[in-house]
Amino acid sequence: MADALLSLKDVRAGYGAAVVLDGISFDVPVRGSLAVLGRNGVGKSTLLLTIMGFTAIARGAVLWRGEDITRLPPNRRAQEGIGWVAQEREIFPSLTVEENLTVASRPGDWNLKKVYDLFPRLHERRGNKGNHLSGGEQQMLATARALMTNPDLLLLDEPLEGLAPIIVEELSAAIGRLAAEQGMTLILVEQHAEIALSLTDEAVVIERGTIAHRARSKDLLADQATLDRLIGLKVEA
Amino acid sequence: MIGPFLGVLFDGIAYGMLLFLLSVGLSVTLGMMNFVNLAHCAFAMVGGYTTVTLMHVFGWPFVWTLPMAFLTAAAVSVIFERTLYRPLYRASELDQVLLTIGIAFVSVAVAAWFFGTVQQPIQMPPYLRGSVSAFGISFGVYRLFLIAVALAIALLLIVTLEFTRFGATVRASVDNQRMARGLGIDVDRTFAITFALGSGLAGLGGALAIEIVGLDPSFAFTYLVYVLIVVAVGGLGSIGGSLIAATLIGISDVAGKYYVPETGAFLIYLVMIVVLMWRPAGLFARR
Amino acid sequence: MAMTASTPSTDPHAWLRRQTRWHPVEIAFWLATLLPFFLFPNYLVLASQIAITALFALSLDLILGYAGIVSLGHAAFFGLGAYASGILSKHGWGEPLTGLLFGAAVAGIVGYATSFIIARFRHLTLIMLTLGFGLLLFELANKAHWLTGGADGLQGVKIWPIFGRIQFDLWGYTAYSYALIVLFVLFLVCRRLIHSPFGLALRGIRENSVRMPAIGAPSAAHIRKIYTISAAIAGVAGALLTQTTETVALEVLSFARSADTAVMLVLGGAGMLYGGLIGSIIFMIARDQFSGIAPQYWYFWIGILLIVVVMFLPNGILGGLSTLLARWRKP
Amino acid sequence: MTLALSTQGVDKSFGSLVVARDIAISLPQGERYALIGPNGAGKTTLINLMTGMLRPDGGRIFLGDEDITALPPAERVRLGLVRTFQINTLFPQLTALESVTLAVCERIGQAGVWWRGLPSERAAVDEAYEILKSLRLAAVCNRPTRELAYGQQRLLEIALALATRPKVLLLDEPAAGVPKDESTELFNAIAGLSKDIAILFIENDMNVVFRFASRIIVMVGGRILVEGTPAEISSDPRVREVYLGKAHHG
Repeated sequence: MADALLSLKDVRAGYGAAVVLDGISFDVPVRGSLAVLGRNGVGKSTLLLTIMGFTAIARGAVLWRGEDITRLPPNRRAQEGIGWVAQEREIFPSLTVEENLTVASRPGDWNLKKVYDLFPRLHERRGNKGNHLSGGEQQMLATARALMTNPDLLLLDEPLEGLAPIIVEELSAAIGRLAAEQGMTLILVEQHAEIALSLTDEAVVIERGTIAHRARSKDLLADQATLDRLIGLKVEA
Repeated sequence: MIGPFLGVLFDGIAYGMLLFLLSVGLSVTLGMMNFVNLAHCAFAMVGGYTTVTLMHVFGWPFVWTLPMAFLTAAAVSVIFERTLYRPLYRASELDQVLLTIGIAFVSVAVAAWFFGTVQQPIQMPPYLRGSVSAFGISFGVYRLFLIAVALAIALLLIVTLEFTRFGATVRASVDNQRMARGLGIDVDRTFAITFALGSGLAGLGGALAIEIVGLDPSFAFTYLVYVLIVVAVGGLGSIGGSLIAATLIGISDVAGKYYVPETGAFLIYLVMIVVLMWRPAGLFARR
Repeated sequence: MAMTASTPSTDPHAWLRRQTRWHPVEIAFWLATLLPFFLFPNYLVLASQIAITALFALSLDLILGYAGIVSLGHAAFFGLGAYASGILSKHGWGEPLTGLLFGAAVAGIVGYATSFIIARFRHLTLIMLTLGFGLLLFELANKAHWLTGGADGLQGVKIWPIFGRIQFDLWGYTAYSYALIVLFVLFLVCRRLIHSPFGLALRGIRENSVRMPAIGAPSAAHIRKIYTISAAIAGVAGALLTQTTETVALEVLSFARSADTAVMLVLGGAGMLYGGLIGSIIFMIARDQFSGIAPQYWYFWIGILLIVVVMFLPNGILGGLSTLLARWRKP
Repeated sequence: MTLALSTQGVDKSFGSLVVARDIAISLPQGERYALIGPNGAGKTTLINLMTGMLRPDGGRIFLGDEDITALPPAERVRLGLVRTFQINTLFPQLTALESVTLAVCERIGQAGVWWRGLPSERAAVDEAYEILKSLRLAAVCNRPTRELAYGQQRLLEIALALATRPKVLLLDEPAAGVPKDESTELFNAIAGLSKDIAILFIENDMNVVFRFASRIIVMVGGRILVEGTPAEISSDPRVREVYLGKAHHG
C-alpha cells in the first residue's frame, strides 16, 4: 500500500493506564473513504483522537504519506493536513461563526465563500457567537471549520449524532458531495451504520478496541446478519 | 470642598491606571493559562530598573526608555517561561505559588545587589513636569501622560484581542486548548507570546510607576498585593474588568488615605474579601 | 488480576498497626532535641524560637499538607494567639498555661468562624481569601494602637513563673524546656490525629476531594474541623512566642511569617508530620548563620532553595531522603 | 413489589440542550437493570441527576418512599444511593484497604474521630477487608491505589461503593477501559453481589448487557425510548433503528 495517505500499524493506545484500542491496523488511500462502525464505548472516538495525536500510543505506529508521525504533536498533524471534526463539535464559544472559521484557516481551495456555498445557513449566522447555534448549525460549523484548514484527510466523529432527521439528510448529502465531487479523503465514525456505509468505500467494525470485521461498505450494507450481530442488538448465543 | 475632591479623584484615576498597567498582564495570563504567577511584579521591577539604568548610565531620555522597559521585561519573562514555568503548567497551585514566590525572592536580592536598597529617583523631562490648571484645579502633567498611555494601551489590547486573527487564536486557545491544537494552532507559542506581552506591560508599568511610587527592591512584593486584588476583583482574563477594578481600587486607595488615613489599607482588603465571597471569579469574569 | 496466595503482609490489622508504630528514627529525633541543653547552651534562646516555629509549621501542615488547603495567611492565627496571651498578661493575668489556652481559644474561635468561608472556596479564590484575611488582620492590629501598641509592639507583658515556681531565665533554659514540652505534647496530639479515622478522611480530601461526597463524606465539615484545630495550635505557638519573649511585635501577623512558614514546610516535606519540624530547624539555623554575613541576601538563597525544591524535590527534603533510602535498599 | 429507586417526570436542560425529558424509572429491590443508548443519550446525566450531582429542573426522585430530590449527594449516599464512575476517581496515595476503611468509617459515623488510632477501629477494618476479599482484592489491599492494575482499580471503585452499604447501586460503565477477558470477570463479581442491592448499570457491550440484566432501559436524546426484558428489547424495531440508523428501512 505505497499510496496510502494514512496507515495505522498494530496500534495500541488509550488514556493513562487504560487501554482503549489494541492491535488496530488499516490503510486509507488518497480519495478513499472509510467508515468506522461499532457500538458506543468501543473506542471509535479514541481512534480519531489517536490519529490526531491526543492519546498515549503504547505500541505500533501511525504513518502519514509513508512517514512516521506517531510522536508528532496534534497541531503539527493538523498542519500536515489532517482535519478533525470532534464529536462534541467543540465550537469556540467566545468567537463568532466567522472567527471560528478563520481562526485556524490555511490557504488552499477552501475559503469562506466555498464553505458558505456548502453551508448557506452559516452565512446567515456569520456574526453570531459560537454558543448561540442549534445543534445542526454547530455541526455544520465544526465541519466547515475543519475544511477551512484545507485538509487532505477529514476525520468526522459522529457528525449526525443528535440531529433532527431533516438536518441529518442535509448534512449527509453535504458529506456525500465532499467525497464524490471534491474527492476528499474521509474517515467517518458513525452509529448510523446504514448512512455511513452508503457514504463510504470501505468499512471496519470495532468491538472492544479491536477490529472485529472489515468489508467493502457496499457488501456490509447488504449483509444484514453481520450488521445485526456486530452493531445491532443480536447477541452471540 | 469640591476642589480637593476632584483632585483626589484625579490622583486616584492616575494611580488606578498605573495599577491597570501592572496587573492586566497577570489577569490575562492567569485567566488563560491558570498559572498563579506571583513573580509578576518582579517582571515589572525589571522594567523599572531598565529605565533607571538607561537614564542614569547611558543618559537616555525618559520616554525612549519606555519601549526598552517593555522589551526587556518581555524578554526576561520568556526565558523564565521556557525554563521554569512551562514544566509546571499542570502542577498544583501550591507548586506554582512556591516557585514564583521563590523567583520573586531572588529578584529582590538581585535588585538589591546591583542597585542597593535605596530608592531610585529619576529626573522627568521638562515637558512632563509641572501641572496645568483647568476648572480651578491643577492636573499634574505626568499623571495626565500616565492616564493617556494606559488608556491607549487598554484600547490597543482590546482591539488586538477582539479584532485580529492573533486575538482570535488566543481566545480559541483559552476556550478549548485541545480543539485549538486539533485545528493546527500552536497553543504553546500563543501562550508564550501572550505571557511575554503581559510581562512586557508590567515592565512598562514598572517604569511608569517610578515617578509616582518610587522604585526599590521591595517593589516585587509591595505591589503584588495590589495587583492580585485588581485581578481578583476584575475577574480573570477580562481587560475591561481589570481597567474598571484598577480604577476603583486606585480611587478608593487614594481617597481612603486622604479622607480616613486611620484605616490605611484596611478598606482595600475588606473590599477584596467581600467581592471574592460574593463573586469568587471576580466582578467581570469571562466565564 | 492474578491472585497470589495470602501472605502475612496482607493482614490488614498488622499492616495498619505498623503504620502507627514509633520508628527508631523518630525516637532518635526527639532525643536529639535535648542536645542543645548540653552542646549549645548559648543557643537556647534560638532553640526555643525554633521549637515555636516548628509548632506553627506543624499546624500549617495539618491544613496544607493533610487537607490540601493552600493558605497564605496562616500567620493570622499565630498572631491572634500571640496578641491574645500578651493582652491578657498586660491586663494582669500572666499565668503561662492558661495564657496558652487563652491564645488557643481565641485563635480557634476565629478559625472556626472563618472556616465556614474557607470550606466553601477553592483554588485561586481560596489563596486570595486566606491572603486577604491575613492582611486584614495585620492592618487591624496596626491601626488598633490602643489595644496592640501598633507598630511599636505590645509592651508591658509580664509572665508569671510556670506552676508558680519556675522562672523564665535570661539564657533560655526555661523557655526552651517549656516550648519543647508544649511542642512535643501537641506533636503527640497531631500524630494521633493523623493516624486516626479523621486523619484518613483528611488524606481522602487531599487525594480526591470530588470523590468524597460519593462515599458519603461531609467534606466541608471535615475541613471546618481541621481548620479550627490547626488555628488553635497556631494560636498556642503564637502565645508561646509572647510568653518566652515578653513582647509582641506586629511582625507576628505579617505575610512574611506566613510565607516563611510555608517555605519551611515545603522545604522539609509537607504532609509528613516531621517535614515542618525539619524545615524550621534548617531554615532558622541557616537564617541565624547567614544573617550575620549579609542580611538582605538571605532571601536570595531561600528563593533559590524554593525553586530547586519545587523543580527537583517535590516532596521536600524528607521525601527526597525516603526516595533515596528506598533506592539504596533495593538496588 | 417494593421500589428501591424511582423517578417521576425528571427534566433537565443545559440552555437549549435537553438532556433529560420526563424521565420515569422504577427500579425494584434486588433487580439488575441495564441502561443503554447511543452516545449523548443522557445516561450519565441521568445518574448525575439521581445522585444529586446535578439538580433537575423538574420532577421528583424517590429512594424507597423518601423524596430525595432536594438532598445533597453525600446525604443520598448515607441513605443508600451510591454510584461508581466511568473513569477511575480514586485516592491514588491511599492503599486499597485505607480507601475502603475510610468509606466504612464515613458510613458508621467514625470518620470524625481524631483521638483514637485507626487500628482501634477493628470492626471497620475487618469489614473493609471482607469487602476487598469478596472482590478478590485481599492480596493487594496494602498497596497504594496508584500501583494497582487498571482492572483492580475498577474493582476498587465497586468496593468503595459497597462499603457504604448501598440499597441502590448505580454503575457507570463499570468495565470501561478493561480488556475483554477481565471485563467478564468484573461482571461476574457484580453478579455475585447481594440480592438486597438493586443495581442499575450503564454498559455498551451488548453481550454483557443481555447476560446480566433482568430488564433493559433504552435512552435516546434525553428520553426513555422503551423499557423491557432483554428478549423484548432485542426484537424491538425502534431500538434496532436507534442502533443501525434508518437509511433503508425508514
